[in-house]
Amino acid sequence: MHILINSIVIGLLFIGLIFFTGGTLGILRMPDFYTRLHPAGKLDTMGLMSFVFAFCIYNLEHLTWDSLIVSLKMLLIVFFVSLSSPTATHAIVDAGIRAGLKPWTKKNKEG
Amino acid sequence: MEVVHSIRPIAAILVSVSIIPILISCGKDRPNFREAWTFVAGVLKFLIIVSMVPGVMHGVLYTFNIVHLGPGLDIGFKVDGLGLTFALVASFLWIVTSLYSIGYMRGLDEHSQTRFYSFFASSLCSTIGVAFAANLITLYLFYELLSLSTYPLVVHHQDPEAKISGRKYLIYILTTSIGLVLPAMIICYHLGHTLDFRPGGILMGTGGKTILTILFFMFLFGFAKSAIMPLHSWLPAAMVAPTPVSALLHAVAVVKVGVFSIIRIFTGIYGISLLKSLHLGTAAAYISAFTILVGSLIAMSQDELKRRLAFSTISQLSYIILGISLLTPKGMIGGIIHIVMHAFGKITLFFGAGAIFVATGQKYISKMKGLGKKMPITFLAFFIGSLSVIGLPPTGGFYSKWYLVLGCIDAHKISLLIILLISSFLNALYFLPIVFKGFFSKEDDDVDVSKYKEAPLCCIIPMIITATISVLLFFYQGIFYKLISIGLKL
Amino acid sequence: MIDNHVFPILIVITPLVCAFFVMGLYWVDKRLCLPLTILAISISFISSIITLYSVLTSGTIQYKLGGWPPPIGIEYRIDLLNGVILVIISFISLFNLFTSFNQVSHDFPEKKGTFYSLYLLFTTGLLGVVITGDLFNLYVLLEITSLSAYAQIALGDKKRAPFASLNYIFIGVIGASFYLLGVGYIYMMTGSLNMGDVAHLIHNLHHSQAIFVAFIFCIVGVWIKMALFPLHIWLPNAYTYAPTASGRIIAPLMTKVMVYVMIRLMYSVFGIDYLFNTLHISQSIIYLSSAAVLFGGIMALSQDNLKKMFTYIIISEIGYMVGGAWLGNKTGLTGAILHIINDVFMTFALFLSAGNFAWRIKDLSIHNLEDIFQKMPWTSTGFVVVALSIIGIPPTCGFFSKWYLILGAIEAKQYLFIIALILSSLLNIILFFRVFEKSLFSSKPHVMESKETRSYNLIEEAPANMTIGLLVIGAILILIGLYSGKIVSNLILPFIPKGL
Amino acid sequence: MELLIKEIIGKYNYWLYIILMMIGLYAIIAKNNLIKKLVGMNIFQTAIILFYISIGYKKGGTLPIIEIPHGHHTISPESIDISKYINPLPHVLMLTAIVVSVATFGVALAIALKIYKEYNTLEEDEIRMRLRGK
Amino acid sequence: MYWILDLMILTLVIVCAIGAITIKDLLGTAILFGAYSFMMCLLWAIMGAVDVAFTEASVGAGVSTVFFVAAIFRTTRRTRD
Amino acid sequence: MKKVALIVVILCGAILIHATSEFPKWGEINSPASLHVSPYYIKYSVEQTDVPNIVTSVLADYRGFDTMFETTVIFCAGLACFLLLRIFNDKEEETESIFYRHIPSGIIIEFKNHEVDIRDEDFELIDSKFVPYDLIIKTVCRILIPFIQIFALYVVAHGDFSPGGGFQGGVILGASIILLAISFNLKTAIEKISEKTLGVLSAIGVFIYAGIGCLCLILKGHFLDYGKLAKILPIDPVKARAIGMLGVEIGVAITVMAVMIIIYINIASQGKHQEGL
Amino acid sequence: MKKRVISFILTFLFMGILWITLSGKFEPLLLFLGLVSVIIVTLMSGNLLFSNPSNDYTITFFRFLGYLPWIIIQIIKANIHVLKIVFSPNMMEKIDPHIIVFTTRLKKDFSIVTMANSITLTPGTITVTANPDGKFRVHAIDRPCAEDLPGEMEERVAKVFGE
Amino acid sequence: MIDLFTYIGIYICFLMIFSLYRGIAGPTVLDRLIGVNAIGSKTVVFLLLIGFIYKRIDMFVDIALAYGLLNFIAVLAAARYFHKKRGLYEESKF
Repeated sequence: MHILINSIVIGLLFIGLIFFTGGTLGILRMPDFYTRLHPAGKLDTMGLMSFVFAFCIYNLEHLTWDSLIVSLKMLLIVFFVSLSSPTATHAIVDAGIRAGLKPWTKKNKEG
Repeated sequence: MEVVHSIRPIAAILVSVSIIPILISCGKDRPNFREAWTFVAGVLKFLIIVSMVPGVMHGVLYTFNIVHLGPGLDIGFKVDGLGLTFALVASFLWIVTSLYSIGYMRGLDEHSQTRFYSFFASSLCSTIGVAFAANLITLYLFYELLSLSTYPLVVHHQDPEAKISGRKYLIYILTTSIGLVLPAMIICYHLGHTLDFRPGGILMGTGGKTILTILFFMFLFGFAKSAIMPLHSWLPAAMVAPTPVSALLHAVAVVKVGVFSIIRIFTGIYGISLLKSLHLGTAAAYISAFTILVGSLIAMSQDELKRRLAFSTISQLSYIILGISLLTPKGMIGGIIHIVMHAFGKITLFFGAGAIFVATGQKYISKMKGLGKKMPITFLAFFIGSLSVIGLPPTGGFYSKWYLVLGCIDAHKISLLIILLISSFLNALYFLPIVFKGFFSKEDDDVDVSKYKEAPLCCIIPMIITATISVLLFFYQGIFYKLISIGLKL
Repeated sequence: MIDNHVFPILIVITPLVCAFFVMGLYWVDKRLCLPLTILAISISFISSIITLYSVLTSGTIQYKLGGWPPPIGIEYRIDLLNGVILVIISFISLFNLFTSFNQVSHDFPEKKGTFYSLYLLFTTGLLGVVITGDLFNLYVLLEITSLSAYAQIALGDKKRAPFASLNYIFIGVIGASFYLLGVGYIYMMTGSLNMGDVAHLIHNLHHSQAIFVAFIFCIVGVWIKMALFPLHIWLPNAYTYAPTASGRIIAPLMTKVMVYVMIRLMYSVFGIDYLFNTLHISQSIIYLSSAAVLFGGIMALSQDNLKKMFTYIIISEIGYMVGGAWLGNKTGLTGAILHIINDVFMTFALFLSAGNFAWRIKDLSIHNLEDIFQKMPWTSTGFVVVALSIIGIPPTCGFFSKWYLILGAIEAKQYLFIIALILSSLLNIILFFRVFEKSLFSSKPHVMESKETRSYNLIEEAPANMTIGLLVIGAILILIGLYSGKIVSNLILPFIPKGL
Repeated sequence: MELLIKEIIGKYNYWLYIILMMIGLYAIIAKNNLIKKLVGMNIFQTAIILFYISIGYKKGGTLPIIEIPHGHHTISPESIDISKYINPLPHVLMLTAIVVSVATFGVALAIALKIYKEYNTLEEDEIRMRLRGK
Repeated sequence: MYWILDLMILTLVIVCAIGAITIKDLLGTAILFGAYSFMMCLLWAIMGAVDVAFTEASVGAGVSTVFFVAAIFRTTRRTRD
Repeated sequence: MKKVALIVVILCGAILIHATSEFPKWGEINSPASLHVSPYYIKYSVEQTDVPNIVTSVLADYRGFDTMFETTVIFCAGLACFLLLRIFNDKEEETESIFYRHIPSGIIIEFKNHEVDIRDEDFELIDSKFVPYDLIIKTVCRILIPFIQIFALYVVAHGDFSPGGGFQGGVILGASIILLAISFNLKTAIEKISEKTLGVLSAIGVFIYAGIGCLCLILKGHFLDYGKLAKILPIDPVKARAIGMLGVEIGVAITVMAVMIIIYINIASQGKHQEGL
Repeated sequence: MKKRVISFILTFLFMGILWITLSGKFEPLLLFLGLVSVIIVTLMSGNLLFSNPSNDYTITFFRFLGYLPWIIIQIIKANIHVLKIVFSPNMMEKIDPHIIVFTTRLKKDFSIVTMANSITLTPGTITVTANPDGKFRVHAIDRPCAEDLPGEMEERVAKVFGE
Repeated sequence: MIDLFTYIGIYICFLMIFSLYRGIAGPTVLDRLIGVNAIGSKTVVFLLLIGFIYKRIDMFVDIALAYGLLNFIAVLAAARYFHKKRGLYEESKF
């Protein structure tokens, strides 16, 4: 049981790490502001989610009322972040449009 | 010696301040009332001071302590012979001057008369304060107050010239008092742990020779009101003030306060024996001798009457310092009694100058030819004053000069004796021609003398009084002699 | 019957609580703000007098806040020094209310209540800084004081005050942070924040570099706040452009309280032994303060604006006090403490008179003051008294503190400091007589009625409350001078630590 | 060498906070823009807070919140291991300091707004020029 | 082991600080200043000062940055240094 | 200036770094700071105050006096912002046009005149620099704000057991209203909590703190000696301390919330309270 | 009025549950504080959470739970898609950002927001604007991502919110 | 497990450094915003990690929650700046 939980946790953690890495790399590599938002907005959210799920499971290893509450709180974090993160992304992209930033497209680059 | 705690010293001091609110409230609208109050205060003050004379003569010491500031530090008053002498002269002359200034100020229709009388009163208060001060700090307090309350009088005319003179006056007086006297006083306190004037001094056996010498010169030059050269030039500058101011303050109160402070330093702080052992008396004597000579010489070259009188004052003040620097009983008495004699003589001269100015508007000696015929009383009084200042009988001036000469002989300072004689001669040289010109010279063509007449009565009467007293002092100087002897504990 | 031990806390708490009430009342009835403010500070004033009295009769008072014993909790420790300063602060604060209420309603018609609230907080902060016995508590209260001071200053002159205030914030924060850093070092090395406790613990650490650095930073922080000479740049503008009502209380109290803090730190935390036997910096600090004295005087001389001139005088006076405190002898410290007391009143009176002039004349340049004595005789009289006091003419109080300072300097053989003190007196003479010449003796004795001068001729005496206030303070200046002997022997000398 | 590394590990925290503080101080003094100065001020303050927190830290210690064993309502003072808990006092002090810095920050921003309203710029030299020009 | 975390975050803090005061755009400064607050919060959490970290999280992330942006909104983004 | 700054900075840095040589190592268990006063707090916090979070107990009880003034600092900042920025009559201000939207039709009307004040259900005031109706942000914030508020209150109430307390809770509570102001507009936020309420709340918060202290004073204890509250509460002094701390924390939270909103509103609208960020 | 009462009650319940979740303690004092807090929040923002409580919330809630697994799978799939793009060495060829505009039949606030956030969370696409009348502008990172919009998602969202 | 968490923490630190690169170097302010926002989400995870390292996760979860909630506000405010400053003429439809 112990090993199973631990391996699940570790697996989730690594998935989270990969997502985080992808997010960061995306921010660095992408050519313009709008495209950068894609990895930043959701790969990070995804990474966070998998991390928090991992923590939840790890925390529930010793199942008590307190740890259950803590896990619930972590799920609340997930809920809020999944609610706020797309909104924030949307707000930022909206801001970009309003600020008059022209989106990078292949055509722009070629022509 | 009997010590009496009495309210009389403080009453004498405060009586003139206490009328200031009355003066201000009378203001411009009721000049007669205002001046009457001034007069009343003057008389009151004089009476209070006179009331202490018998006591002091019998060896009573009137004291009054206001506040205790710290160990050895008080603000308090003490009436001894020296102070009383000085206070008597100053307060008496205030009455006379009040009378005179009524005539003078009204005669010239000066502005801001209320201010003038108020500050005049406060100056007198400070002068008496200095005279009665029981210790150095009280003396310093009133010394500063005097400087400040005479400043508005000096710049009374409010024109650029007056302002420049005022600045000069302040810079000389306050710079020296704060820059030299204050530290000297603090060092003195540091050494002696007290600042009371004590017979025999407080500094005996305290500091090293060097520090005491430096301290002495700080005091000597610090009290710049005594106009010792090279700190004299405020005095001629201050002559821009109205004549009553020049008369009372710059012939009697202010300058004598400087000299009086130095006397206090000599007798109360240092003590004669200490001064003798440090040979400081001689040094001071030569400095003052130098001032006497140079002052007289400069006076001769002045054409403006008041300036000439001013330089004469500079040299006469140094007589006093010379006298006490001799450190012999006769010399000291001569010096101190010269305060009295010179006061009466010089004030007569100033009154004369003022009267001439009121009557004719003339300031320059060269333009005074023949005026004596139109203003005989004025010029007669002027003549008597001159005699007194020169030191010729039958005036009081002779008496003080006589003692000074005796003092010189006692102290075996023949060189100083010669200087005294020379300077008397010089005095004669610069005073007598004025009188001579007034009476005997033919008037210039461009000056129409005929329209002039005597100055108003208010100007004449004080002059007559002081001239008369100058003469009387030749015969009745015993009271002052006795007071001074008591004061010096001789 | 109120327990006697309540009074120390009432001193600080009453203005604090009333500040909230005033803020609340602002929305209810604006007319009640001023009476409540006055009531609050009066209670504080009375409590501080009672406290001082009990200190005089029964010695140092300790008040344990929260009932916790000192190193655990915060304590108030009231000895003679802060007892006296508490009385003075609450008095000045109360007094200023009387002299400035019309000014406040003129300057802030709509925000009067909030202004009074801020004013009360400022007073609270000052009182708290003085009364507290805890190093960190001091910092917090210092920040309350500073914050309300920043805000009050920024409310002043529309053009310049905000900028001056912001500069003040920057430098003030550096100062406060330095102090905090110093306290951090002390805490790190000793583990305590209570002044008395630290003073005990520091004995074994005299040769520690960290304690030295702590000391340097505490002191430099306090110096910045008090505007000692090279660190003074914020002061002139901030105090000049502050609104009259608050400038009057900030200028005299803020710097003086900081000097108090310095003395407290020096003598109650680090101790004499550390200051003068272990450290060898007193010489250089005295040079610094001499420089401050002279610099203040010279800069004041070059100012045309009356208020700005006064601010430089403050800088110069700070040099006096710092120098006195560092002379390292009884007389010098006496002089410094006496000068704190005197200077509070002197600067207060200076700014009072400036306020009175400003009530009628908008631009306080010196040439605008022509013949002001005729127009505002009482204000000018008060001004003259203050000026004499600052110059140091007896019997005003300025003379006596100068007396002790010079005496102390002679004892300590600090001749440079003596020279600086005397030169500064001389500079002050020039400074003030420059003004007197204008204000007392105009160059045109009879001003003609013309278009330009008409508005000028309409100038009249400031309102009665302001004028009387100034005259009362003038009288106090002289009274303090006359009773300085009693003050020194009864209130100051018992405080002076043994061994000095 | 071992000692040196230990010394470095033991002290680097303090060195870095000093560097941080100096960055803040430099910004306050040298920067021309008022808002930048404000940022510098905040950095300066946080550096000091950091220093305090570093004082309180104990290696191997846990949070200054007492762990009450399960089923108990309270814990006796004797059973608390002091070295286990991080020193809480600096935290308390720094809470206050943070609050103070936020308050100062708010007021400073308000004043900066007023300045901008008056001069239409936030650059110090431009404001000074405007003042001098007047 | 543990100190490496601390050291890295400290380095980040310093980088953020330098960035915040060198960027030639006040809005950028505000944003980086927010990041600076995050880092500080982390640092304090690492050192066990949870209450301080909580305060910094709420103040730095929630309020301080908003004030900052609001002030810039009402004034200007322009800066020369 | 830069050179001066550099010199100052290097000087200060050198002094400070020099002093670090004497410091106890980072994380040293036996450093003086950890040995003198703080052990007392750690040992007796639970026994004397019934609060496991030592930071809270020290903050609100042992050194509660500091915290009172800390709250006062906040209050003072709010006061200062109000006093500095608030403009009541903006007559001399430039006349910006005001936009109203007729909600049913979506038509926007522009008013140049300042005096217009439409209070109709169908009309909605729009900021002059108008931001379109952003549905997503608005809706998400509508969901989030109550959650944030309940979380903030939770933080205030649980300051005794976990990190957090009055200040943090207050800030979060204030932030929730600020979020409302950002996502909707300033007017909405001001309608929710009017300026008057904010002013009174900011004063009430600190007053609760000081009032509890004074209550202890009246109950013949020292100022802020919560143990004395046991005289009027049906609990023992130790519990009374915890209750006192809770009351104090609530006061702090109220003030902090109000002041944060005051500062935001005044900064964001330049004191006009018309439109915000 | 009735609507308001319902919305208040609903908020109250929600907040109560949330408080228990956060607190996890059942001491009387804390429960009392919780009650007070919940009442405060309900009074303060009761009209925010459920502004238009005409629907049957419970059913919507369960339908929303049913929607969740689908969207999570979508999210994971799409995340991996973006991950591939990011990690691929020739990223610049793979991406082709462009903006698409489409109109949905969604009318309710909540449904539009759910839709918009779902679009944003599913990688490759970010909602730029979403109007109350159901018009969306979406920024897509490459062609395949944008192709199936609105498509299935719209259907499902509409189902959840009963449109 | 704790060691693992520590290593993950260090790794996240590195990621933060890279994100910070975008924060500092980002050509536009919005790029910086993205970078900082990315740091924000990592911070939440980091806080939880520290909680596990301290074995007091119940204490840290509150902070993380608060952080997650409040970070949003800051980003929103910064984005709002652009909404407002360039908002009037960009969008024609309401």
